[in-house]
Order: sequence, then C-alpha cells, then structure tokens
Amino acid sequence: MNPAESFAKLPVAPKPPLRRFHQARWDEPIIFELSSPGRRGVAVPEPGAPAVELPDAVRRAAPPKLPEMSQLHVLRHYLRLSQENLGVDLNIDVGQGTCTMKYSPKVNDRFAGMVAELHPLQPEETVQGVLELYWRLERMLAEISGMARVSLQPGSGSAAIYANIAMIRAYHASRGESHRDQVITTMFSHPSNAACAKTAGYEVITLMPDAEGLPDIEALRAAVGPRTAALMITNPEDTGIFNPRIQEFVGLVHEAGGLACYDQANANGILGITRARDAGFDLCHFNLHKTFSTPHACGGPAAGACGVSEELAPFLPGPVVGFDGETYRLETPAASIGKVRPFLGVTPNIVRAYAWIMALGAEGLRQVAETAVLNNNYLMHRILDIPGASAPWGRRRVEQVRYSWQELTEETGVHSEEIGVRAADFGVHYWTSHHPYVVPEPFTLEPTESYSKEDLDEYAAILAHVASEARSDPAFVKEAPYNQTVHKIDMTSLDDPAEWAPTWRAYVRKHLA
Amino acid sequence: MNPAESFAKLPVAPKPPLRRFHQARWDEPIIFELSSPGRRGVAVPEPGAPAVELPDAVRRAAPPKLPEMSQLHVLRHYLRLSQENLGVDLNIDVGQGTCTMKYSPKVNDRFAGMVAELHPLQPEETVQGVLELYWRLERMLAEISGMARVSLQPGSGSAAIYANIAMIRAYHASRGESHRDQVITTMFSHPSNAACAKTAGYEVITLMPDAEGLPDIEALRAAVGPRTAALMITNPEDTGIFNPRIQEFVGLVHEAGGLACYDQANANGILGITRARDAGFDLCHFNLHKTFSTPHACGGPAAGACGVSEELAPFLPGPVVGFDGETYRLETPAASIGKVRPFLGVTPNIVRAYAWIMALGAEGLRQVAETAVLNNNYLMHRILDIPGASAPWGRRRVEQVRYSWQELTEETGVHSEEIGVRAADFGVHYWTSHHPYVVPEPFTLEPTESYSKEDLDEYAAILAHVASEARSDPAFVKEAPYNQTVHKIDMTSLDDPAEWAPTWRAYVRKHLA
Amino acid sequence: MTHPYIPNAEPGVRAEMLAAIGAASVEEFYADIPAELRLNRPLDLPAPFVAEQDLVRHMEGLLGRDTGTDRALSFLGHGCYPHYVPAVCDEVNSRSEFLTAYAGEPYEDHGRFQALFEYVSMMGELLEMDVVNVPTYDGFQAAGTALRMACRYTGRSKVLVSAAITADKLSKLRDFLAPDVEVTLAPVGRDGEIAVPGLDGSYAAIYLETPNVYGVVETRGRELADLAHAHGALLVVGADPISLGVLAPPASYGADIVCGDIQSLGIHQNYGGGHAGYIATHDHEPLVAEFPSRLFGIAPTKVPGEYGFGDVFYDRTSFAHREDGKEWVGTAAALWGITAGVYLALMGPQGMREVGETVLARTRYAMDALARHVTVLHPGAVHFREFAVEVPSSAALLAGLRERGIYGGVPLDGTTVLVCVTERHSIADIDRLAAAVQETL
Amino acid sequence: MTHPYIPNAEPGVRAEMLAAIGAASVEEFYADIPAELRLNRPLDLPAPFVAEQDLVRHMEGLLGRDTGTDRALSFLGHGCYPHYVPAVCDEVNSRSEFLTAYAGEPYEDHGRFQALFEYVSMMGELLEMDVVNVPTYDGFQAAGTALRMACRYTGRSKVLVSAAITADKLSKLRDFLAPDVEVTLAPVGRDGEIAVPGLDGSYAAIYLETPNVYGVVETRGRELADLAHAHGALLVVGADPISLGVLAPPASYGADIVCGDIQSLGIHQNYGGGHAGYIATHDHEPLVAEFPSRLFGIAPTKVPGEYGFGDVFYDRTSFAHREDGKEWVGTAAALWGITAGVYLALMGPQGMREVGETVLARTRYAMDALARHVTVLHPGAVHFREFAVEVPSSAALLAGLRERGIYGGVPLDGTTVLVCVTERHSIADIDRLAAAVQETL
Ligand SMILES: Cc1ncc(COP(=O)(O)O)c(C=O)c1O
Ligand SMILES: Cc1ncc(COP(=O)(O)O)c(C=O)c1O
Repeated sequence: MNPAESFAKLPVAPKPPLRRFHQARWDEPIIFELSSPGRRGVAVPEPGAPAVELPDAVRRAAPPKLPEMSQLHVLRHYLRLSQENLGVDLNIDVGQGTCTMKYSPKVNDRFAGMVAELHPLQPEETVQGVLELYWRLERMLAEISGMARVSLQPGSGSAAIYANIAMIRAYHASRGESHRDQVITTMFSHPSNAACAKTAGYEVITLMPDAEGLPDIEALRAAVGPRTAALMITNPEDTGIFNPRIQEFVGLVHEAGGLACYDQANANGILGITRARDAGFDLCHFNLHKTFSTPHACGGPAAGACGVSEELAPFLPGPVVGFDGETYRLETPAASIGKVRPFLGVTPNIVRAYAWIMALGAEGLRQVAETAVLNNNYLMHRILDIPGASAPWGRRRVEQVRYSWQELTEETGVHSEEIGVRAADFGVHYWTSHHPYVVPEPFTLEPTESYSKEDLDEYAAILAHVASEARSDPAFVKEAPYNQTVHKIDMTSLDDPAEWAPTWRAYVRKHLA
Repeated sequence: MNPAESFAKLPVAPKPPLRRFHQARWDEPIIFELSSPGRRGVAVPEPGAPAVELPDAVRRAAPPKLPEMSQLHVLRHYLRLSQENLGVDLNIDVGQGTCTMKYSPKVNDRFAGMVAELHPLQPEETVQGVLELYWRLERMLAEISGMARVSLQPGSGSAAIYANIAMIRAYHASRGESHRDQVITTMFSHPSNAACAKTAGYEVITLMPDAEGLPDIEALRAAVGPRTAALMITNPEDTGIFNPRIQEFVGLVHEAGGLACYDQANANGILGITRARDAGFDLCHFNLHKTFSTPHACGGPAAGACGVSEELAPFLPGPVVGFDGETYRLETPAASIGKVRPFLGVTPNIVRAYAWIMALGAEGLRQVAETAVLNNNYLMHRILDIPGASAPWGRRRVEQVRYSWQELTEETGVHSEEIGVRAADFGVHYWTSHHPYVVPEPFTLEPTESYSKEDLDEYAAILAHVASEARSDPAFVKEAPYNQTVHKIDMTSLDDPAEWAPTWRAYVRKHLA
Repeated sequence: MTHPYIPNAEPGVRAEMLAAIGAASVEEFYADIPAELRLNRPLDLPAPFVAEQDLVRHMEGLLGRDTGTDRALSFLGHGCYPHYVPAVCDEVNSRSEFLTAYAGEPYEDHGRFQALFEYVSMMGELLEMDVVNVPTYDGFQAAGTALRMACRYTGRSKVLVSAAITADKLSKLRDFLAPDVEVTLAPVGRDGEIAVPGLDGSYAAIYLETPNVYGVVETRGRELADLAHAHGALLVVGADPISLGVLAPPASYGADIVCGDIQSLGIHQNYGGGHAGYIATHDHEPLVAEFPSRLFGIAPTKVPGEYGFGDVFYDRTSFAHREDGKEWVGTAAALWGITAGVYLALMGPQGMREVGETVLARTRYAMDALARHVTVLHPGAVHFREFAVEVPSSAALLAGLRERGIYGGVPLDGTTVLVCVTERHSIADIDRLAAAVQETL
Repeated sequence: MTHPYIPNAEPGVRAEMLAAIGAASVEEFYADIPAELRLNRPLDLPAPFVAEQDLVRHMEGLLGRDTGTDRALSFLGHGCYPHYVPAVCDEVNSRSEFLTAYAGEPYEDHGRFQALFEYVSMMGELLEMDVVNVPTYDGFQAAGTALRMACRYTGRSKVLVSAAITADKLSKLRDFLAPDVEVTLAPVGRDGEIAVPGLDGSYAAIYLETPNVYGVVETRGRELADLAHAHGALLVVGADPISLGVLAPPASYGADIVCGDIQSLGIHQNYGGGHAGYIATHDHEPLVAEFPSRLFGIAPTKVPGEYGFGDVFYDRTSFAHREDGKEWVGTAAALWGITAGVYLALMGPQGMREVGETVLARTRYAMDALARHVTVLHPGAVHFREFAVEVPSSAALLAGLRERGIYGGVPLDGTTVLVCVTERHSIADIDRLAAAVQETL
C-alpha cells in the first residue's frame, strides 16, 4: 500500500449529536422490468406420470406475464428492497404509538420454525406438543387477564375484536335479546372497535373525550339502555391515560344489560398490575403481536387472543384445546360462534408469544410493564422540553402518549406528518395517529420496555432538531425526505380512478400504453 | 389523507442509465461506546452445583471490559453494520477477479445447517451420512480433476497449497531427495504459491511473463534442475490467459525430477473442458469457496480440496474417508503428512459444495464453464470499448481478465484504486490485483456464470462513466467516495507504530488517554 | 440480573431516569389505577427460563413430541397444503427488516411498499385482474369479504354459495355474513361440480370454488357467470393461485371477484398458521370502492425515474372513517404476501405451468393407483391436488396407514377420505400409499 | 430449461452475447486449450437434482442418517465444544451481506471492517492484549504461527511444547514447523500440569495450553514466563477464550503471545467445521511485525466523527510481498470472528464470568459424580470443562453408554476417556451419565 499524504488525524472526533443517517437506496426497477424470457428462479420436478389433458373450458390460454429471472436475481431484488425498510431490529421504533413495537427475540423465530411442517389436521396424538403449548398459553393469558377461557384463533387484534362482537351477538341471541343493536365505543379506542361492530350489524355510538381527555361518562349514561349490546373500550386509551373510573363504565353497561368488552391489544403497561376481569369486563382481547412480542411482519401475520368470562365461554370460536390431565384434545365449545379463521390459530405466533412469556415469568412481565411505563414517562419528559410539543390533558400517562405539534404548526405551518417524514431522515419514524385527528397535529409515541435510555434521548433529540428546523426553514422540512430511499411522493394520483395503478398491469395499461 | 397539490405526473420517467445508489449509512459508534453498566444480551444458567474456588494464580483479577448491552442493541448494531457491507447477494460482484464470486444457493445454507450439531469425534456409525457425503464429493472432485484421491481437509485455498507443498516435501523425502529445495512459480500465479513454498522451507523462483503474457518457458528451462522440488502454477493465470504450452511446462519439471502442482483455486472456466491430471499434473487444489460456490463469508470459513495422483496419495493429510461397499470409515493414509487442520474439514462448506454439484451435474458444470467464459468475453468486449481501458496481451481469455487503466491514468492522474472506490458509489466494486502490479494500474474482473447480461452491461456502464468523470474532473474522482457508508479514509496512521490502533484498547490508550 | 430484553430495568439507569423525571418510583405513574383494581400479588405463572439455553431445551422438549409431516408421509390437505417452499422464500421473509417492520411511511418503508406492490401485481398477472388487495387474514376472510363486497356493490343481501366448500369455511361465512346476508347453498352434482342453480334478482352473487373441496375443477364457470350476470349478480370465484399456471383464471370466464388463500405460494403449513387471503377485481371504481383492505399503487416522486408508492383510495377504509369505512382493516398477513411474491417471481410463467402440470398428473396417477383398491369419487372430473375416496371406514383406514408412517388423508365423514397430492409427492410416495392402502384394507 | 443458477445459459441471451462479441460459438474462447488436453466426453458424475425440492430430499435422506449431538446426550469435546450458541449469533452470521461478501474496500465493506475490528477489540479486552489478528483458520494454525512468530522474533529455531496437547494438534505443529523448527516436548507432571522444564538459550519459546488437553488449568504460568524470559525466550500460551471470564488472561502472568481457537464463542460444532484461530500480542512493533494475518485498525476519514478502518502494517503480508511476507495470508475464518464478537457482546463481562463459573462448577460436579464409579485423573487440579477418567476399557464403556443414547467422551487411549461438560449440560444430564456409567461397568 502506498499511503497518500495525511489529511486527517487520530483520534476521530466525537460523534455529532445526531446520527448522519442515510437509508440504503438501490433505485430498483419494478420486478417486471427485470424479466428476460426463458430465465427461471427454481425448477419443478417433471410429473413422472402421464400428462392430464385439460378441457378447453378450464385450460389457461396465455401464460401469466410473471417475471422470468434467475434465482440470484430474485433474491438480490428482495434483499435490496429489505434494506430499504426499517423494522424494530434496525431503528428506535418508539414512534408507532399503540403498536407496541418491542423486541421479538430471535430465538423465538427458531421455535416458530419448529411448527413449520405440522399440518393442522394431523391426528391429535401426533401433535401433543403443540396442543400442550396452546393449552399452556391459554392458561397463562387467562391468569394475566383474569378471564376463564381464552381463544387463540383470531388472526389479529381486529379479528379478535370481531370475534368478541360475534360472541356478544351470540350471547344476546341465546338469551332472546337480539334487539340489542347498539355498541358503544370511545373516540380514543382503536377504530376497529367501531368498524367491527358495524360490520357485525351494530349501530355504533362513539363517546367523545371530556375536558380531562377521558371518555365522557355523562355521554355513556345517556347512551346506555335496552338497545345496548356492549361497550367496547380501550384502557388506557390511545392517549395513554388510564381511565380511573373504568369500573363505573363497566357497571353502567352491566346495569343496562350490556356486556363490557376490553380492547387490551396493548396491555404492555399494566401486565401484572391490573386485570380485565377484575374491573368487571366480560370479554377482552390481546394482540400477541404487541404486548406478547410477536413480530409485526410488515403488517401480519399477527395473532389475537380473546379472553372471556365463564358465562361467555360456551360461545368461543372452536376448536379450543382441552386437557384431561393426560391428553390434549381439540374441542368445540357448546354454543360456539364457529370459525373465525382456518384451523386453530396463527401457530408460529402462538409459539413465539408462549416462549416470550416463558423467558420472563411473572416477575419479568411486571418488569416489562414498569419499564414500559418508566420509558414512556421519561420520553414524555424529554418531548415536553421541545418548544412546540405538548401532551394534552396533563402528565398522567401509562405506556404511550398522544402528543400534539399544534403550537409548532401554528407557528411554522409545518404539519405533524411532515415532521415525521423529516425525522425519518435520521433513521427513525413516527405515526401521527388514527383519523380523525381529535388531538390536533398529533403524534403518538410508545417506547415499550425494549429501548434504552440512550435510545430515548436520541429520539427526543431528533424531534427537537426537526422542530427547530421547522422554525428556521419550514420549506426545507416540507420538502423532505432527503436521506431515504425515495424523495417526496406526489400522492394525488392515488385517489383518482383514472390515474391510480394498484398493480403493474393497471399501470402499464393506463400509463405506458 | 389529504393530498396536497400535484407536483409530479404519471408515468414515472424511465430510470437513468446509472443506478442512483446510496449505501446504508448508520454512523454507528464502536460497540464499546454502546455499553452501559449492568446490561446484558443473554443470560447463563446458574451452576446448580457448588462453586469452585479458584487459586489466586489462575483467578481473573478484573472483569474484561466487554460491552454491556441488551440483546436488541447487540442485534441492531450488527444488523446495521451488515447493511453497510456488500456481498454477492447484493451487488454485481464481478470485480473481485480470481475470486469467483458466484451465487451460493440459499438452499445450500440449509443443508450446511444440518451438520451444525454433529461432533467430529462421534462414533463412525452415527455419522454415516456425512461420511458418505465426504466420500461422494471426493469421488466427484477426483473425476473433475482426473486425480486419484482428494483430501477435503484444508481450510482454504492457501491451506490447500500448503498441504500440497507438504506432500511434495514428504514425497521427495521418502525418496531420499530432500536436497530438492526450490519451488518454481510464476508471477501471475497467486502469491500464496510463493508464500506457502517459502514457509515450507523452499527457495522460491518466480517466472516472469513473456511478451505474450505467458510465463517465460525459457526462464523455466533455466530454472529447473536437481534442486527443483516442484512447479506451482495457476492456469489460466490471473491474467485470464490459458497457457497452451502447459503440458510442456509440466514435462520440463518432470524431466528434472520435480513434481507439478496445479493451483486450480478457480477452475470455473474449464470445468468439464480440461483436467489437471490430463495435463500431467501430480497435484492440484480447488477452492470450494470459488468454483464450487461456497460463500466467501467476509473471508472465510472457506475450504480447499487437494487432488493427487496415485503416487502421491499415501502422503495425503489424514483422515480421509474410505468405503468398503457398505460402511464409511475414517482412514489415515500410509505416509500421511498428518493434520493440516482439526478434524476432517470445514464440513458446512463440504456440504454446500456437494449440493451445488448435485444441483448441476455434468451438463450443468459444463454450462457453468461455458457461461462463465462467455460472460467474461462479453464483459471484456464492453470494457475494451471504454477509452483508456486495455487488456494487455490481446483478446484470448478464459474466465477472467486483468485489465489496465494505464492510458487513463497517464491522461488523468487518476489511479485504478481510485476508480474502484468511485465505482462503489454506484453499488459495485472491484479489486485492483495482487502486488506487485505487473500490469500497470490493474483491475481484474471475473464475471462467473451467475450474472446476467444486464448485470454486465450495468457494470461496464459504471466503469465507463467513472472513466469519463476521471477525464472531466479527476479531483472529484480522487475525493470519492460520496454515496457510501464512510468518506475518504486517511490510511497513513495504519503504518505508524506510534499511531496505529489495531484494537479499541490500543486506540483508547494511544489516542483518548 | 438485568433481563436481556429490558435494558432500562437495570437499577442504575432506572434510578437515573426516575430522577430526571422527578418521580420517586414507578408507582407514581400508576396513580390513575384505583387500588381496588390493583393486583396485589404476583401473577401465577410458571417459573421462567431466563437463560436462553434453558428456554431452548424447554421448547425442544415440548415441540419435539410432535411428529410433523417431515417425519411421516402426509397426504393431508383440505385447506392447508404441503407445496414445496423454495429456500429463497424463507430467506426473504426472515429478513429482520421485513419481519420486524410494521407500518412506516412509503419513505422509510419503501421496501415493504414495493414488495407488496409487486406481490399484488404478480397476482394480477396470474388472475388477469387489475386490482388485488394487500393480503387479508386468510382465504376464509377473503371469501367472506368478497361476498360482502358483492352485496354492497349490488345492494342485495342474498348469496348463493356452492356446497362444495369446506365445513370450516362455511362456518366462517355463516358467522361473518350472519347479521345481514342470507346464505343459500347450491348443491353439488354427481360429477362433483356445483349443480347449475336457479337464480333470481335477489341474489348479489354466486360463489364457487375451483378446485373445490373435492379437488374437482369446476368447468361451467362461463355458464355460471352468464347466469349471474343475467340476474344482475356477480360471479365470485375462490381459486387457489397455485393452479393458475394451467387452469384458466376465473376472470377469463367472467368472474367479477376472485378470492382465495395464498398459503400454497411458498408458505409452510405452519400448523394452520400460514394463511393469507387475496381478493381481486377489475379496475372498476364502484367495485374497487368496496374493498376494505389496503391497496398499494405507484405514485411519482419529485425525482424523475423514481418509483414512489402509496395507498390507493384510502378513503374506503376504517382507518380513514372508522365505522363508516368498509368493514375494517388492520394487521393481516402482509409478510405472506411478500413471500408469495417471491414465490411467483422464482417460478415465473414456466414454473407455474410446470407445477400445475405435475400436480395434475400426479393427482391423476394417485387416483388411478388408489382406484385399484378403493372407490374414487368423481372419477370423470378433472382433479387438481385432491380427490375423495370411499372406504369402509375412514377411521380404520387412516389408523392403519398411520401405523405405517402415513397420514393418509382427511376424513370428510365416516366413509369418505380426502387425499392430497402435490408436486412434493413423488411417484414412489404415491405407490407407497397405494400399497399401504391395500395392506390396510 | 435454463438452469436457475445460470441466467445467461438461456439460448436467446447466449446468442445475443456471442453476436455482440462477434464470436461464432463459445468454443472460440477455448482456442488456447490444446486438443489433446480437451476432455472429449461428459464428466462422469451422478445425475443431478435440478429441482430444488428433489435436492432437498436427497440431502435430507443422506444427512438424516446421522445422529447428531442434538439427538443424543454428548460429552464429546477434545478440541470441539458444545457451548450454547445464542440465536443472535446465527442471525448475524447468516445475514447475506456478511455471508456472501469477500474482500471489498473499507468503504463499501465498512460493516465487515468494523465488525472485525470490534471482534479483535473484544478479544483484546478478554486477553488484556492490544493486538489481535483477524482470525486465521483454527487454533492449530494459530499455535503453529504463534511459534513461528516467536522463532522469527527471537531468531531461534527450537520450541518447547507441552505434551498436554491433543495428538492432532501436535501432528499439525510437527508438519507445520518441520522444515526449520525443532520441537521438543515437555512432559506432563503427575498433577496433570506441564512439568517445569529445563531450558537454555537456544529456545525461542515455551508453549503450553490452559486448560490443557486433560482439562487441567495450568497454575504455574508466571513461573514459566519468568523461566522463558530469563532465557530470552517467549512464553506462548494457548487459551480457550470461553474460560477467560474466570481464569486469568495469560498476559497477566507474563505470556508474550496468546493463541487459540474461538469455536467455543458462539459457533456450532459443525462436525469440526466451526474453527477459527486467534493470535494476540502486546503492541510491540517487532512482534507485531511477525503477524502474517491481517490486522484491522481505526483510521480517520475526511468527515469528523466518522470511523474509518484499514489494514495495520499491511507490508508484513504475503499479499504485499509474496514470499517475502510473513508466512501467508488468504481466506481464513472471518465470519467466525464476527460471530465470536457477537457472542462476546451478548455475554458481556458478567456473562463471561457466569459461564466460566457454571462450567467450573459443573465440571467439578461431574468429576465427583463419576469418581464414585471410575478413577478420575488429576483429581486435585482445577479443571475447566474436561477431565479424564481411567476405566477398564474405553471402548467397552463408550459402547455401553452409546447404547443408552450417550456419547460418553473421547477415548484418549484404551483405558482413558476424556469427558467434556459445558454449561449446556444440566445437573440431570450429568447424573444420567453417572448412572449410565455405573450400569455399564
Ligand atoms: C388498541 C388497539 N386495538 C386494536 C388494534 C387492532 O389490531 P390489529 O392491527 O392486529 O388488527 C390495535 C392495533 O393497531 C390497537 O392498538
Ligand atoms: C488462483 C488462486 N490461488 C489461491 C488462492 C488462495 O485461496 P484462499 O484465499 O482460499 O487462501 C486464490 C484466492 O484468493 C486464488 O485465486
């Protein structure tokens, strides 16, 4: 080697306060553009038996225009795309508030792999291991929620909410109370509560927050009555505030003959602290892909768990796993609503959730809750130091906070969404919050137990920096991103039927013809 | 969503000729800087048995200053670093000439995993599968090389070269010819031939290229004699030119009583075309991590295979696998040089190489060779179209080419190494070539069979672009990189004992104290 | 010891953070939780395995008791299929960046958007339809939603559903459609196909599957499409995409909505945890308006030649309008969509044709082989991957096969067994099954 | 069919490329290969499995016949150890970017340089030495090179090697040092430690290992260092880094070069394919000059606060100077170095201490448990992970244990068996071994 002249000295200077991030940018074409006739990525065995002649009516006329690529090229394309994506493993993923982005231990993926080659209809005696695991996880979640039985069948939180509503409907029907056609929810409960209830045929009544940010109990009093089928509520709500009068809410609904259903998708801050059943709820659900650490997988596969009281247990989706002290069996509850999804559940995630709890135990779960809450309050403390950021309704928060940039937006014209996009230039991101934006210019942070103090400091420093950029050069922030895979997107065509291109095929037809 | 005004129209414009690449840049600290007391990444079981009190003489006094980090943070750090690295799977890896960067099929990694929990000293009857695999791979490599036996023990190409020299030494010793103390190699044979021979106690004679770029046969005639232990030669040499007089070379050495040893690290272009033994060689070696597709793993674990004639077989390192028609056994050759490494070999790579051949068969291997050679000649055709690039000694090439930027450097002052660094701003890279640079301003490309025509076109276009940049703005090229993880490095301190910091510990002591 | 998953549980950091906030203890943050709701005891859970190696032992002990289809010869199908999963599929879906991401913007999660856009686009080619959703949970949900879409689109509330579907799926449809959609079953003809039904103007849709629950390929799709259309209804077809390299895409004979499960496309059986549902339509705005799922589309960026992505017609969704959106949307099965995309890209048109041909041929071979020993149902029909046999006793046959290391099939009832054959079953496997059946009987 | 691994084998592309070059056929490119060297027949190789699923079946059939240590209770060690491998180690070393990269510049392969720099730095902390190489092949090579380094450094050509090393390693040392270094063996004392030898000024080094081949921890390191130094020789110590959370690093008692294998640090047994060697010294230029391996160091870049990396003292190497470099350098075992770094970062100081304590305690427990049935050698010595027992017949004992699903140990000779116990062996495992030994005898 032939070292040139020296132009820099050791030691290396300390790192600047903000990470000089740039996301991988591969400028990849769309996969169809990588195709070349005759190539292929994997070979298929010859039939080894006489070919079947298909009748014209069912024979495909023209081959599908799928890409033709060799194996390395398929792999390379997707690996490049993967580098163009963030994930819990790569970033300080505290910004997808209510989504509980926590560490999903790598060893659990290995356990998930152990069920890859199990078929769901194998004879029960050949799957005693996985059945026992289902049973044990059910028992653990029953203990955590205080409920009598738990179904692990639903494929997500929303699917679990839907299953809960289906049980509520079946319960009332079984008692001849099918006239109950209203479901009450709150504006800061996840939209799926309202949406699933509506899909299940209910009229939805939404309670708005009161001056303290809690669902208005007077509005509840006004809403409950003989048409009330159920209350579907999150607590703490998306604001992060725990409703101290929750038992009263449940009581009011019970008095009116309705059921109380607890959206515990995210129970991260209260594990081992307080339980759904102890507050009187009849049903609840967990998102195993949140509180119980299964990975979010770009948006699923996920898993939901429905916990119910003794009274509701006969209505659970089937099958559930029973145990006679010796053998585990699949059983269908007496008045089951039937299937909410194929087979028993999203088994790889059931396995992961089980392993996660088993790595922590009771004490560990409590540490999870306490640390999640500590992290949240610490981050809030740091965020509220940023001029222009606020957290409506004071400082009482459990594991997440809905913040507002209202003041900053008024001052600078820069919106929350724009701040989030610019923040991603530093290798982190956030989600504003669900529509409608009851809190103006919202952003929602939930740091969970997985992140370190240093992470939280870094995250707050990034937001502080972007907020100050918004003041000094709002146009710069609005034109972000700069250091990510792509630049500012013009989204307008996506809402125009003449322009939109939901597949390459549509794009070619509409725009390249 | 609230789409703003439109600022861009569909369709998206065609991609520009060159990829707008930026490598991931996470600006990561050194791992020690991520430490915080008391944290940890994985827990260890309690002894469950009485503690052992260590005598002072052997008890560690102070705990090692290893980083203290939680599991996610260790993982995150390394995943970020991984994104800051290229690999065959990510780039058009044709630029590490002589290194045969080919696709290592993903399925083969799965096979490699199947031997993860085998212990090398298990009873033979419990490892008949892996022993059979060794045996079968040996037979296949024997067929490919024409040799009688093959050892799969060496851990790399160089280790295989060393093992070959050790066998040569033992062979001569067994014949009372230990006075043979010279090894002849060529300047365009890999430096490990010279270096291993020297380490094994030989004087090294290096033949320089003649006017045609071939090793000078007159020099060989002058060199051979009673002191000649062996000729160690690559063919095609690093230039990519196949030596048509190779049989004459072998003959001259044989006549002098020496052995001929063929460095076939990279046999990619001649698989099924021509064989070492057929040209009279007594020994040869393959790099399984090149021709036979095992991954390069940032520089190993690799694997080498030594093929030898019947006469040399007794000297092979032991054990080798024997087969009596029923059972596979470990056997030690009669006059074995002993161990060159622990146990039988780098088994995961033995498994991968075996699987790779089994996925291709004889016809597939021939296609590999022909396509590698086609790709090489096609790329050469494209490269020679770039003003300033040349390939000394005409156009006859097998699977790689040593090119030269001599003309460009003379014109612009930009060196080959600088062009390579700037090329990496487009997501590809190259290696200049081994020292000393016999070809001035060299670069060495070997496209193998894994890359598509489109890849080769892209690669050539990048070099053409950088060459034109060198003409229009040499200083810009010299100050590269711009789009990679880090910027131009000042390497001078690395050769200064007062400054160099080969560990963090040394760095802290010398530069942060 | 600080748990490896909880960095700030370390007492020093914890104290530092509390001090920074000005809180005496974590208890302060729980002030809003009334005392009577507090659980004043530790949770009653099994003792944990904090050391990873102990957890591994426990899990291996537990799950090692199962005998998976990799340790037996399995002919189980009936909604979950043992197609071969190329290693590259697993490689891509186990990438941290995909596995652990969720719902970032189309900027920092560009990769996810592009991969899913490509998935829906490849499905579009296979289906010859221009609109395909980002996956919903599974084929059950896809069918339920497709039928609800048809009802909303037509403004009607009755659907005719082929009886040749699995009991489980019917159970799901009944529950999901229960509140406001009436489900009528169309009987199965003797040939194993849906019997062409009577229809009237009250129906929103005819729903059938092909191959259906008996593995029979429905041949009267065009007729049914015409029938439906003549009555102002839609034809909704459930199709397994793995068959579409050889079978005509339902759109080609007039289907308006096509739906199904993509588990067959590069996803392991996963004890039933490998499902994801697709729904496809033509690019017809009023029908597109009825999708509840997310749809991803190409959008331009500030930089020419750069593909951006975003949500198409987001306003449809419950994310945008809560109960006023269409059904609901949430976390579903995106990673399986990405995986299926990888599968389709690996296979290409040739691979999809060949896998179809191999499955057709081996299914037929298995039917012929078993027909020597038992009665094969619907022998005249074209079968894809599954067929039913009639036996004296399903339980006895399956128990006998099981003793021989074979999971022989899924019992549909006491005397009917459904046998599944894919490209993963060699001719020797099928011969082994036939021999074992003969021995067992 | 175009093979999935060879895109340009597709006839159309091939023709196009030939046309572009102006060549009639690929044969033209082989013009330099004389006819008499051409193989004019296809290679005689087994028929291939082109379809990936067929290859999988073949490989599963072949390797499925092995009974690994995951399907038996194994006490095998003797140079390859079953320490627990945290899942994160496998995750990192299976990342495509690391697995398939090779030898890029410190720019586009920044990640590799940093990961390896961190590995050597963590090893440096464990060893209390400032210079550690990028891994060489294995501990055998590391010992051989360390001794050659000592010879070059001292200008002498004789080394004294403890006899308490494995026969295989001794075989390697003999071959590797043969041409010009004379190897003398130092006998083993009755206590299992190296007997303090006589020395004179002709020796370049004393080499010993701790724990040694019998699992005995050498306690006279300081004495041996003083002895070596008094004669102008170096003390070279082979140490397994897994022990150094509890055992004193050899540098602390005067070792000049420390070396060994890192397979214990997060790398599976791999049927002997998981080895990598380390060599460490103080930052003493004349000794650093003798490393053949690559050394990576921090270097500044144009941008403040940015860590760059590069090769330290590259001029030493055969890459720089062919036969005039030190020994040779080439592809070795970098990925195992990265893996070991991940392991050390996961474990931290506490983990390394605890794993050491657990191994010490369980080894002692096993010695006590077996001592009830057989003679344990060197009972008074401190043992780490391994110990030897004397039995009537090694072969008979091991065969008996094997029948009980136990790989009981490695036979050192007809009546001596070496037993290995790590943190992965539970107390119950050890009890099971002891009971089985009793039954077998
Ligand atoms: C409180 C709450 N409820 C329900 C859901 C819906 O869960 P999923 O996205 O799994 O459908 C979520 C997650 O988005 C949530 O945070
Ligand atoms: C021709 C040749 N010989 C020998 C070697 C040395 O192989 P290794 O790097 O595995 O030691 C190489 C690779 O660099 C090579 O290309």
